[in-house]
This record gives sequence, C-alpha cells and structure tokens, in this order.
Amino acid sequence: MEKIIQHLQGTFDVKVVKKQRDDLYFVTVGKEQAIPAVTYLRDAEGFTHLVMITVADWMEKGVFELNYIVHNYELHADISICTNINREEATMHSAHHLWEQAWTYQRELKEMYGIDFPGSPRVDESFNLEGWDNIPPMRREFDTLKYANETYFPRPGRETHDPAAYMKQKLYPDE
Amino acid sequence: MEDKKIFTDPDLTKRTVIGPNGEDITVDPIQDYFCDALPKKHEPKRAKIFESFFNWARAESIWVLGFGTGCGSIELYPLLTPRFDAYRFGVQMRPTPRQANLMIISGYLSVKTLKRAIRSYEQMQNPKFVMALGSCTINGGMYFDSYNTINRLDKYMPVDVYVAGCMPRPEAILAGFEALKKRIKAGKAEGANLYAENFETYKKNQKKIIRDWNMPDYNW
Amino acid sequence: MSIDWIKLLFTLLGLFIVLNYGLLQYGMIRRITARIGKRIGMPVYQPYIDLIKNYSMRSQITHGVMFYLGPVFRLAGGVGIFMFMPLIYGSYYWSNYSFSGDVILIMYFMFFGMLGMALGASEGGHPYSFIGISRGLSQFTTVEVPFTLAVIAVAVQHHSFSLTEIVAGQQGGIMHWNIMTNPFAGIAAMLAFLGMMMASPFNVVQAPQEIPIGPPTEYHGTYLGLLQTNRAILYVSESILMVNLFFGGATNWIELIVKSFLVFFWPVFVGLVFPRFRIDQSIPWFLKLPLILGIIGIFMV
Amino acid sequence: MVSPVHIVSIGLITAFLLGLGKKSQQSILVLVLLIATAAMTMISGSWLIGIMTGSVQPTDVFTAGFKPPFAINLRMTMDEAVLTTMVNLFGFLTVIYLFDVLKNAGKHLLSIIVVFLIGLNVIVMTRDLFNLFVFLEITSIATAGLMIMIQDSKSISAGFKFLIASSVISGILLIGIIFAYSYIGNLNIDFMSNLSLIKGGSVAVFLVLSAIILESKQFPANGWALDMYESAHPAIGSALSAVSAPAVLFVIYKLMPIVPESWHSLIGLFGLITFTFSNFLATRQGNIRRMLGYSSIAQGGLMLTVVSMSTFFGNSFWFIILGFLLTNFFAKAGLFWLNGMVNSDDQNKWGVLRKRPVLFFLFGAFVVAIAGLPPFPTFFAKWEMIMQLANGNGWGWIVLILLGSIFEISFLFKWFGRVFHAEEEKINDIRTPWFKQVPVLLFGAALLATSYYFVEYLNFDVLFVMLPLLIVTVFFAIDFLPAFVKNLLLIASLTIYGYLIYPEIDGNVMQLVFMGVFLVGGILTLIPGFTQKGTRAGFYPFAAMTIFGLIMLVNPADNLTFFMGWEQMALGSYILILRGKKAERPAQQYMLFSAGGAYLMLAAFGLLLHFAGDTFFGHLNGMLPGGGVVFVLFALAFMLKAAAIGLHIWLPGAYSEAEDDATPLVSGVLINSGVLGLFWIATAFGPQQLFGYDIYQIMGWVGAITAIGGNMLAIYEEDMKRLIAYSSVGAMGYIIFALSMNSKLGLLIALYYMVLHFIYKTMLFMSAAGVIYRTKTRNMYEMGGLIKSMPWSFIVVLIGIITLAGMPPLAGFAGKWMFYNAVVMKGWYLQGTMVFFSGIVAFLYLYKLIASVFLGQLKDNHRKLKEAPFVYLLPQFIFVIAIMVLSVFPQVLLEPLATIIPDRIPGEALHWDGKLAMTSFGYWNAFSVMSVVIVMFAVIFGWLVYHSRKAQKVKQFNIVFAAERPFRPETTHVSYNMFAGYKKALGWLMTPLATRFWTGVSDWSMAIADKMRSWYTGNGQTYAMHLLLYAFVLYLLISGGKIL
Repeated sequence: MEKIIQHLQGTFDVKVVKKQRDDLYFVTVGKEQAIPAVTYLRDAEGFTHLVMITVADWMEKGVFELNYIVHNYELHADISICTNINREEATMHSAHHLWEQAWTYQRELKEMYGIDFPGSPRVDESFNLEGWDNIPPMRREFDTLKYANETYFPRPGRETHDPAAYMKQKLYPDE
Repeated sequence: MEDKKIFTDPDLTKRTVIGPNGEDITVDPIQDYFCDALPKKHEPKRAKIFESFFNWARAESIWVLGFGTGCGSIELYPLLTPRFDAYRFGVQMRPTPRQANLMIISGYLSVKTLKRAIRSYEQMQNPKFVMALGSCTINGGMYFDSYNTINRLDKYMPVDVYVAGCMPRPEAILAGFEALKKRIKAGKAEGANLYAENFETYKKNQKKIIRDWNMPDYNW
Repeated sequence: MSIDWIKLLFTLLGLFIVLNYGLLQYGMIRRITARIGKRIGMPVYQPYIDLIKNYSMRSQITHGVMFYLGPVFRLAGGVGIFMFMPLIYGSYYWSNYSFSGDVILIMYFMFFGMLGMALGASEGGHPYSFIGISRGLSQFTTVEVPFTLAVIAVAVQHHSFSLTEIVAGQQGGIMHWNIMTNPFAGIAAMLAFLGMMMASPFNVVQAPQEIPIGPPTEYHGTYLGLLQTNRAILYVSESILMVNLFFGGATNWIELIVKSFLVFFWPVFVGLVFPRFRIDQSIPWFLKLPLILGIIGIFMV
Repeated sequence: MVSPVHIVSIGLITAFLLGLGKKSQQSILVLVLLIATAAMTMISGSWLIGIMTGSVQPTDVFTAGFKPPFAINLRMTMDEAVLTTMVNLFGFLTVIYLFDVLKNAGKHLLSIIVVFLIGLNVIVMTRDLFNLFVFLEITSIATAGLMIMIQDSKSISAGFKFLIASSVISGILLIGIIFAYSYIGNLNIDFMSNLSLIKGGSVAVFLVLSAIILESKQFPANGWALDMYESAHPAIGSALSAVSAPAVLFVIYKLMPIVPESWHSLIGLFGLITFTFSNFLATRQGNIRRMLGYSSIAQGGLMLTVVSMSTFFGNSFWFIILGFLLTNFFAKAGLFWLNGMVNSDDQNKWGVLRKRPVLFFLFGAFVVAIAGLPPFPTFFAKWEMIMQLANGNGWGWIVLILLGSIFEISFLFKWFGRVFHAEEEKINDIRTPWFKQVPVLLFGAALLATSYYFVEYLNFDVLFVMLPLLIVTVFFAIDFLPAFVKNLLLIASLTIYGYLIYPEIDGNVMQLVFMGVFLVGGILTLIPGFTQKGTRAGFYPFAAMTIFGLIMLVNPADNLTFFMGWEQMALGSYILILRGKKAERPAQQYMLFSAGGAYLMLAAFGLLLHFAGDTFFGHLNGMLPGGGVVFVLFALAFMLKAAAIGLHIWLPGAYSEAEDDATPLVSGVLINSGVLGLFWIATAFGPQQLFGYDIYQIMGWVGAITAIGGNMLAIYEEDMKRLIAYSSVGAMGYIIFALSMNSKLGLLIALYYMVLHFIYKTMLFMSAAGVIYRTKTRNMYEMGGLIKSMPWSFIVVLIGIITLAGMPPLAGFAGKWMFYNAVVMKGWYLQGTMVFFSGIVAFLYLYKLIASVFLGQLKDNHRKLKEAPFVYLLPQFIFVIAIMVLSVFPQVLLEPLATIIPDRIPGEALHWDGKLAMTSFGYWNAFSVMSVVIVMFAVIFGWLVYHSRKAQKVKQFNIVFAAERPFRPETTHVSYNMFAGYKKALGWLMTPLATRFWTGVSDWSMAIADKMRSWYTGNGQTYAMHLLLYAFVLYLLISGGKIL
C-alpha cells in the first residue's frame, strides 16, 4: 500500500496524501491529473473496481472536491483520488471510458451539483428530478426549506423543535 | 448558473414516419396515443336505496391497488398475514388499477412518484378512494423541507382517509379501513367526483410541481 | 321447431342454482385456503359482494368492439358448457340442452370462451395480455391431450359420446364408476383437470406477482363482473363434467353438489401444496405422466 | 414430281456457282444460297406432301441407271421425306438467320453450308453403306468447317477434337464396311438382312453400328460433342442438335433391320443411360450452350432408345419418335437461335428476353416443350413410351426415363426461373434484326402447330379438354389487353364454362363438388385481381391454364386426360408462383416436387396399365389385387401435392412467395387436387398391402404426423403467408388421416374438410392479401391494431379461424365431431389424439395470426390505412356466407357428400334425423346449438352493452403500464417469437429433418454430378480413348464376353 502511494507520488503531482486506515488512502491531485491517476491505478496497480464517484461541496473554498474511490480486490484496499474543481465553472473530464457505470454517477452529479462532464453519455438527461429547473438542489447555496415552503403547500400549524431541548422539556421539565 | 439544456423525450415529440405507400404520417404522441377526454362527474343513483346498497357493496369489497409508494408499503404486507388478515374485512389486493377501488399512498411522495401515483389514480374507475398513510402525506413529516417531496397530498388528489403515524402500524391501517367503510356507507366517499369537479385546481397544483408534464391531462 | 318453455325455465333455474353454487363454492374454497394459511379469511358470501360491486361501478372505459366481445364470448362459452351438459341423471328437465350435442361439443365449447377472451384481452393492447394468453394457450394444448385420451377411453368403454349414456353406464354403485373401472384414464383426466382449472402449479397464465393478472389486466367493472360470473359457472360446469365422466354422475342435486365440490377441491388441494411451474416446465409435465396414463387408459378398454 | 436426286444436284450446282462468285458480290451469293436452300426445301417438302396425301408413291432413285446392288440408290419414302424436309427447311432458315454473318464471311462458308446440307440429305436418303460413309465424312468435314466459323481458340480446338473423334469413328465404320463387303459382296443395306447370320458377319454389323452409335454422341464417350456445342456458333449448335443428330439416328434406324434382334434392347439401354446421365450432368451446368448440348445429347439418347426398340414399340413407334423428334427439332433449334440473339451463355443475361414478350413466350414454350409438359408432343410421346414400356415390364427403363426427366426439368426450369427473375441492371441489349427473329418465330409457330396436331390426333373429349385448351390459347393471344378486361373475360369464360358443363355432370355429385370447388374457387380468387393495374402480362393465360388443368382432373375420361390436366395445372401454377418477387427458388422447388410427383404418377399409370389394363384409375371399383405398389406410387404423388410431412418443404415457400392475390388460387384451390386424387385412389383401390403392411395404417400415421408437424411449424412463423401456408400442411394432414381411415365416415370427413378448408383457407389467404396490399409487409410483428382500420377483414379472419379451430357453433365443428366418432369407430386412438393435439396447437398460431395483425398496438406507419379494397372483400364475404349457411345447415353439404362414397367402403355412415346428425356413438344438432349460442350470446351482449353504454372510448396507450406509460407501439406489441416458452418446451419437435434430408439429396446429387463432369477432361486424345473404350464395352456387353 505504501509502495503504491509512493509510486503515485513518483508519477503524479500529488498534493496531499491522507491515510484514513491501513487500507484506505485519500490522495489529492490536480484536476488534470485525476483521470490519469485513476487510470494508472486501474491498469497498473490492480484497482479494477470503481466504488463510486462522489463530491463534497466546499462552498467556503469555492471548490467541489471530487472523489474517485477505487478498490483493489487482491489487497482489499481502497484509494480515493481527490481533486478540487472550481465551483463556478464546474467541469470535469469524464471517466466513462474507464468504467461503463461512471456515466451514471456523472449524470447524477450533473443534475445534483451542476458539474458538467463533457462527452459523458446522456449527461444532460434528467436523472432523478424530472424537469428540475432551479439551481441544482444539492449545492449548498440552494435553500431547500424556502423552496419547499414556496412549492409544496406547507400545512399551517407545524412546529419545529430542537430535539434535545424539546425532549428535555418534555421528560424532565424540572431540570 | 448556466442555462440547463432542456432535455426532450424523443418518444413524446412529434415525428414523421413513412407509411406503406410512401406517404408521410405525422405522429403527435400525446394526441394520437392517448385519449384526451376529461373526467366526468358520475351522479349517484337517484334511488337512494340502490345507492346505499351499492355503497354497502363497495364498502364491503375494497380492492386495493398494490402500489407501494413510500416506506409505508412495508407496513401493508403484514395486513395479509394471519396476524392481521385484512381479508376478513373484504379487503383484497389487486395488481391493476383498473380493477382496484382504493389507492393507498403509503408514505412520502417525491415529485417523481407523485406523477405515477396520479397516473394510477386516474386509471382507476369511479368510485375510487384514496387512503394516505403517515405524517409525510399529511404535512410532509420529516421531509417537510425536502426539495422534492410533497407536503400535503390533498392538494393533488382527494383523500378519503388519513392514517397518522410515522409509520402507522397495521392495526392503525385496519382502523383506517373501518373509517373508510363508514365514509363509503354514508355516501361521503365521492373522491372521484370531487376530482372531476375540481379538476382544474388539482391539475394546477400538480402541474406546478411536475414540471415535465409529459402526459395528457387525464390518464384514462 | 317448437320451444319447450318449461325446459327452458328449468335450464335457467339450473343456471341460477349453478351460479349461486359456484359463487358460494368459490367463497368456501377461499375460506378453506385461508384456514390452511392459519387465517380466518373472507366471508363466504364475499364473491357476491365483489360481483355486485363490479356491476355497480360507475365509469368504464373501452378499447374497442372486440374488447366488449371478449367477456361476452367468455361467459357465452361458460354458459354454453352448462347448457349442453346434463345435470341430473334420469331427469328430463335437468338435462338442459344435452340432446343437441354430446361430450365433444362440450369439450370444444371450452375453446369458444378461451379464444373469445384471448381476442378481447388482446384488443386491450396490453403486453401482459399477450404474454398471459400465449402462456395460457401453450399450456392448454398439452393439458387437453391427456384429457382427450381419457374422454375417448370412456367413450369407447361405454360405446357412446353421449354424456347421458356415459352416466347411465356408471349407475349401480361406486365400483361401476369410471374412475374405478378405468383408473388410468380417470387419473389422467384428473391430472389434466389440474391444468384446466389453472390453479397452482399451473397458474403461470395469470401469475399475479409476475404479469399482474395476465389476460384480464385491462378488464374492470361490468367486464370483470361477467368474467367473475363465468368463473363461477364454468368451474362448476367443468367439475360437473368430471363428475359425469368419471364419478358416476348424480341422480339428485345433493349428490351433484357434494361430488362436484369434492372434484373441485382436488385442484385447490394440489394448488395449496405445490409451487408454480414455469410454462416450459408444465408443458413437458403434461406430456409425461398424464399422457402415459391416458394412453394406458385407452388400451385398458 | 421432281426427283429427290435434284436436292443433291441443286446443292452441287449452288456450291459450284458460289465458287464463281466474287467477294464483292457476297450479298448476291447469299441470295443464291437462300434460293437454293429454298428449292431444296421445296423438293423435299413436295415429296412429303405428296406422300402424305397419297398422290405420290414412295420411290427409289437409282443413280447411274442400275438397280442396286450394282449402283447406289437413294430412297424417298415418308421417313426420308420428313427428314430431308427438316434438314432443308432448317438449312433455309439458317441461311436467313445467319444473313449478317454470311454477308461478311467468305464465300467458302456458304459452300460449306451447302455441302453440309447435301451431306445430311444424302445420309438420310442413301441405302448404300459406302455412300453413307463417304457422306458422313463429307458432313464431318463440313461440320468442322462450320465449327471454325467463329475463329477463336476454343472453337478451333473443339473442331480439332471433333476431327479426331470423327476419324476414330470413320476408322471403325470403314473396317465394318470392309468386313461387310467381304461377307456379302455388296454394300446395300437392303441386301444385308442376313449379314449377322453369317459367321463373323455380326462383327461387321457391330462395327458399323457402333460407329454410328458413337457418331450419335452417346454418354459417356461424347466429350468432343459437348465441347463443340459449347464453342460453336449457336446456329451451328442448332444444326448439330436439330438436324445432324436426327440424321445419324435415322441411319441407325436404317441399320436396325440388319442388327440382330438380341442387341436391340441393349442399345436402347445405352441410349437411355445417355438420356439420364446427360440430364443429370446438365443440372450442374451454368453455361447455356453447354447445357443445351447436354440436353441435345440426352434427347438423342432417348431417341436412340426409341429407334433401337422400334419393333418393340410397334404401332406406337411413329407416334413416339415423331413426338420426340419434332419437339427437339423445333425447340432446340429455337433455343440455340435465341442464344445467338441474346449472345451470352450467362443465365443472368438472358433476362434481356423479357423485353421481347413474343420471344420470351417462345423461349418459355421451347423450354416447356423440351421438359415434356403438355400440350407439347414430347409429353404425349413420353406418356406413350412409358405405357408401352410398362406393358413390356420395362420397369428399370421407366425408372431411368423418369429420373432423367426429373433432372431435365431441374435444369431447364432453373434456367427459366433465372431468366424470369434476372435483374434488370445486368441486362445488356439484344440483337434482334428481323432475319434473326423470323426463323425463331416460324419454328415456334411450327412447334405449336405440331402440338395442335398431336392433341387433335389423340381425339380428346371436346368439352372437357379441347374447350379448355382453346380458352387457354385465347388468353395467350389476348395477353396485351388491360388486366381488368382479361380478368373479366376469364371470370366470364369460367362462368360460361360452368354453365355449359353443368348439364354434363348433373347427377354426378363427386364431379359437381370438385368442379364446384375448382370453378367457384377459380372465379372467386380471381376477383381481387381487379385491383391490378397495367396489363399484368403473363398472368391470365397461366391462371386459365391452372384452373382449366384442375377442371380436366375432374372429368374421369381416361388416365391420359387426368395426367395432362395434372401437368398443365402444375405448369400454370408454377408460373403463377414464379411471378412473385422473390419466388425464384421456391418456384424451382415447387416445380421439382411437382415433377417428382407427376413422374411417380406416370410410373403408377404404367403399372396400372400392366395390372388392370386400360381403365381410368378412378373407375376401378374396388379391389385391385396386389396393387400395393401402384397405390403407394399414386399416394405419394398425391401426397406430394397435398404436402404430407417430409414432402412439404416446397409448400411454404411456394405459397408465401407467390403474388399475394394469386396465393388463394395456388393454395386454397389448387391443393385440393391432391385431395381429389387421394380420394379417388382411396375409393377405387380398396385396402392395399405393401410388404405385408396395411398402407392405410401407414398413411394414417403420415397424416397424423403431418397434421402435428404442419401446425407446429406454423406457430413459429412471423410471416403471415407462411403461417397460413403451414396451416395448410396441417389441414392436409388431417385430410390424409381421415381418408386413410377408409371408413364411410372417414371419407365423409375428408370431403367435408376439403370443402371447408377450401373455403376458410381461401378466405384467410385473401384477407391476408388484402392486409398485405395495404401494409406492404408480410411480417406480423410489423402490424398490429388493424381492427380499427380494417374491421371487415378482421371479421373474415375471425370467422375463418373459428371455423379452422373447429369451434362450435360454426361449420368447423361438424368436422371435429365426425372425426371423433370416426376415430373411435376405427380404433385409431393414438393417431386420433395426435390429430386432435394438432387441432389444439392450431389455436396457437390462429391466435397469433389474428392478434398480432388485428389486435394489439397500431403501428405509427399504419395510422392512415384504409380497409382492403372491395374486390378483396367481396369474395371473402361470399365465403363467410357459405360458412354461415353450412354452420346452421351442415346437412346441405354433408348429405350430398355422403352419396359420393361408394357402398363398398366399410364402416357406419352418418344418419340424419331431421336436423340431428347421429352415429352409434353420438349425436349433434347444428341448428339447435346455433340457436342456443345465438340467444345466449345476444342476451349477454345486451346485458353488457346496457351496462357499459357510457363507457369512455380510449386510445391505444391508455393501458395500465405499471404506473408508467408505453413508449412506442413497437415496444408494446408482443408478437415476435410469441410462443417462446412453447419453443423451449417442444421446440425439438421442429428439427427441420425433411428440409435437411432434401437439401442433402440435392447437395449430394450436385456433388456427384460435379465429380462426374470431370470425366470430360477437354483433351482430344482422352476423348478418342473414350470412344474406343465405349465401343469395347459395347462389344463386351453385346457379345457377352465371347467372340461374335
């Protein structure tokens, strides 16, 4: 595992390596090097299984952190190749040529976060939300409560409590 | 945000095919494949005695559309087991909306599911009833602030019985059946006619959230 | 041709009795099934309520003329089988219209309803209808083979295709019944009867969990009511046919009802015990044991 | 009367004159040649007419004024007159035909032609052996000269090979002549009658004879001749085939008196072997001229047989030999000439002929004439020959002839089909100046005239044979008229014919029924033809031919009429099938199987003549002791037409690829001819045994298997017409089964079902034709939901399939009901159950047929379809009415049918008690069943209509679709491979054994033919060796290994 990371560091411009567990590393590389790194892991190091492509929205930093988690069946180990892309012009290279199923993830990311993957099949079709016409809903600037209140006829009379405070008040009103 | 490319369903756009004699035939799927009539209100029988007799039969023979919508669908299956045995009450499951009288919305409805639920509801025949399970159908429940889950079912289709709880137990559902029966026998369960009468309102609400409305206004 | 009005009246009365009997029998069977599953089950009169409810539906849709005619064909087929079947041995009035045709007519009348129903359901345009019908017809082809062999065996034995005469030949005690005198043919027919009733393990035609309910997917309201009426009449008529062919017929209504109920219970019993066959399993099944038994039965005569 | 010697003298003078001419006067020279040949023809022709009319006596011409044996004498009798006329006429026409070639060629060529003609004339006329030898040599040299008319390496080498061969032959001949002279002391054939009796004289006879036989190009020592045919100019090829060969054969005929009696049959056998094998080898031949060469050689072989057996054939000899000779003369010459016009040996390029309707018609006529189909003389000659051989127990001979004929038909019709279907693009232009057309037209006319005289000579029934033939001829003549006029005329003529014939057959229910089926079927199936635009050239003559052929079958005049009708129908329907767009191969298959059946029948007729004398087979009236073989042959022949399993593989292709509106005719109507035959043999022969087995028993099994097989195959068809076609196979199995029960009820079922099958199958095919006419496709999965646009067609199909399935209350049930009774009475339970099973299996494809096409989802491109044209629907509804009437009153048909069945057939008959049909087993009252059903149906329907009067009409996608919606009609319509589960369970039953078997037969025979063709190496020396070997083998066989 260490060796593989070293190889990675030798081959690519690795920015950060974070060891989560013995069998799980997070390796951050530049945007242009993410796909080559994944390809390298798949072809040279035996990480043949794409576990998932996922994203974390770092609104404060103005970036999306894309994670390509790949798995090696012989080592039973995972490596996640991370890369940061600009939130405003969220575009990434497609990985569907490496794994067929990647385009499903990419289609989802496009719909939920608005990250474009040019060339990925059917990336513009709606995935879960049929006919969504607003800001991609999983972006953190999207105010979901406001949207729901505007759209879904909230039933009047609904109250919201902080669970801890409310439980305390209900069960132990004296304390 | 950049403009989202609007995706259009190729199966629902107008297209031209070439007929056997080489003539062009334009197919407008929504127009040509689907009946575009609107629902009519069906008055109850004039003779009160007939109507109450039929209502009794309707109440005692509730055929449920086996269409699990939310997480509550898992609570429906115990109904058929020896422990709860809904058959005792004349409740049976039907696999097709055409033959069913009662649609059970068993929990939260995302917008996407709502569309299917409406379609199935409209394919049921008059008289038809709706039972809504769980707080999600009443006020959104724990999904009250979700961007794609509805809050109030009765804005989109007439609901006869709400069964509260998250989730309601099968006993509660049985109680719901009893309540429904009472309603039917009393002649109050006229959801289908209500829907036909207030069709425009319902459609407006439905269309407000279902943005890619790719079906005729009423699914026969 | 002068019409014997009294006979017609008796026939209609018989039809009415059989319809009620069929509905009650169905309820009864459902009740028994529930008991076996440790449930209480629906009321015995539930089929009546279902029927009334279906006839009282307010709105209906139609897919076309043949969609209309499908249930009509189906019910006409069921009633037809009843009409041409003698019910009570030795009674002129309870022999219906059996003078105008014999057991062959009845056998072929079964197809009448089937085909009509198949066409009606197909007019609905639902793919499951097509799938269900193709399965049903496929299975039906092989079900009929052992049954036919058994019928021919019986006919040869009694030197007649006339049901009345076949019943007449079986009078005089249980040992004269065809099931005793020609057990192979009888067993072959009983096995085929399983398939004719389309109960599990041969119910892949309707397969509720797989292709919702096959052919009648689109039928509702009055259409479905007709189909339910037919089911009540048809199943009882087929049971009566079996009773007439193999179990000595009946000389009064009580005997008829007891015997046909027991015969009808046979597929129910099997259906409760065995899981469902796929279509490519049930077809060879009928061409193995039942067919061989049927052939032995014919050469036993 | 001009002395025949002047034929020679005119020739000689002409040759001399031609020598004087100059190159620049070539045209005049050709004219001179033309006049000379005309004069020669006139002389021989005048002798022919003179002798025929009896105004002139046959005469001998003595050269040098002495009587033989001191001088050469030329004889002119009827025989010589015919042959010389043929030779000279041919010469005359050749000159016309070759006008352009001759004009540009040197004057030598003209002389060579004259010499060639003189040679042949003398060969025919001379009675002197040495003279014969000399002129054979002269002809050979002339032939070689003609060969190199086209100066390419191939023809020169062929000419050279010919010279080698002819020198070997001359050597043998010369030695023979020397021997003969040494024994007899002179060379005149007339004085040699005792030559073979002299010790050593047989050797002389053998040598002379074998030389001439070799000269007549017998298989397999004929490689040189084939090369000649292949490479010579077509005109020369025609000369070789049409005149050289007959002349040589005539020599053999002249020699026959001096040949010992015991040799005759051996020589005949050799000729027959040539016939069979040459035809066999021709099946693999692609090059037209070589193929025609094979064919010519084959015909030569056949004629050699006839000539050598002239004493055996006795009175029939002239009839037979003239039949073969004239047909071969006209047709072969015509074909070679056509070859010259098309100017290609590639079958595909012959499609150009289609641009010249008259020539194309003649081409067809020539091919058909050579193939030996009616009404051409070969047909009658072959019939007579087989009958004579059968009289003399020549079974092996018959087998050889029939085999050869099958091969002949195989390659001839492969060729014809190819020409019919050759693609337009590949067609280059054709050279047809008038002088090329005139000879062909003349010969075509002559061929037809000959046929006319043959038919006239045979003295057929006027109403049943001559009138139909006349009508068919008229339709050939008026083929240029628009289609609807011809359609109307044909329908009218059929109607009038029916009116004329009705008094004749009144009282004969059998004839009435079948005539009714054929005539009414013919008329009704023609009605949809009104939708055809243009002239529809070539359809109506053959439709008329088919229908009238069928009609000829019904009148039991004699075996020949029956067979002629049979062949005529086969030919007509072949063309009708061939007219389909992709019908080339299916039609070829159809023709082969038809011919196979016909020849089996021919053999059977031969046997019948042997067993029972000259009686019509339908009039045997009971037992024919030991007739098992005859019965089997007949049964096979008819079951071929009725497509019993194993013999059915032609049917689906032929029926489905035929033109859509012609299919009802060639299927629903025509298939009943097989039933007719089977019914006849079943009633006429009585029970028959073969090797101790009851044939009926076997036939019963065959019928049962056919019923299952046909229906099983139909299930998996996606092609509408193929489905219905396979269903016909199933129905025929049912009929065969019913017939073979050989009981009164069984035969009644067969007849009833025949009529019923005719009605509903014609209906279904017409309805399918209507649907295909509108949708332009035959694949059922491309249709769907047509009930909305074609409701009437739907009703027809619905009624058709209810009838087919035998469901009460429609007429089909009567058949099923009787069937059970018959099976139980007969005790054929297993077979009966199989047939019953097949009936249920029929449900599957019937459902598929109606549901895939009319129900389910309407496809986008069929949204604007209209109902089938009225002319399609009209006959269908006539049939529907017929079915309805039969359903209510089956006795209308059943009672007359029962009278057809002779009393001697065992078993119980159907009794009628008013409307109640009864057997000892059961009863059934169609009328009351119908009444009950109608009342029941009406009540329920009324109830439903009342209840759903407010029902909302919805459209095709308003179906419950698991809360989704369907996407496309195509993805929602379940039709393709509908019975997949069934296939998985019982698909193994469908292993195409029969197809594999027949493909195997065809592949193997092709492979063998290929292998055998390599015998012809193309090497002159090898050929010479072949000749010697042939003579040697012939010697061994004749002498039996001893020195003669």
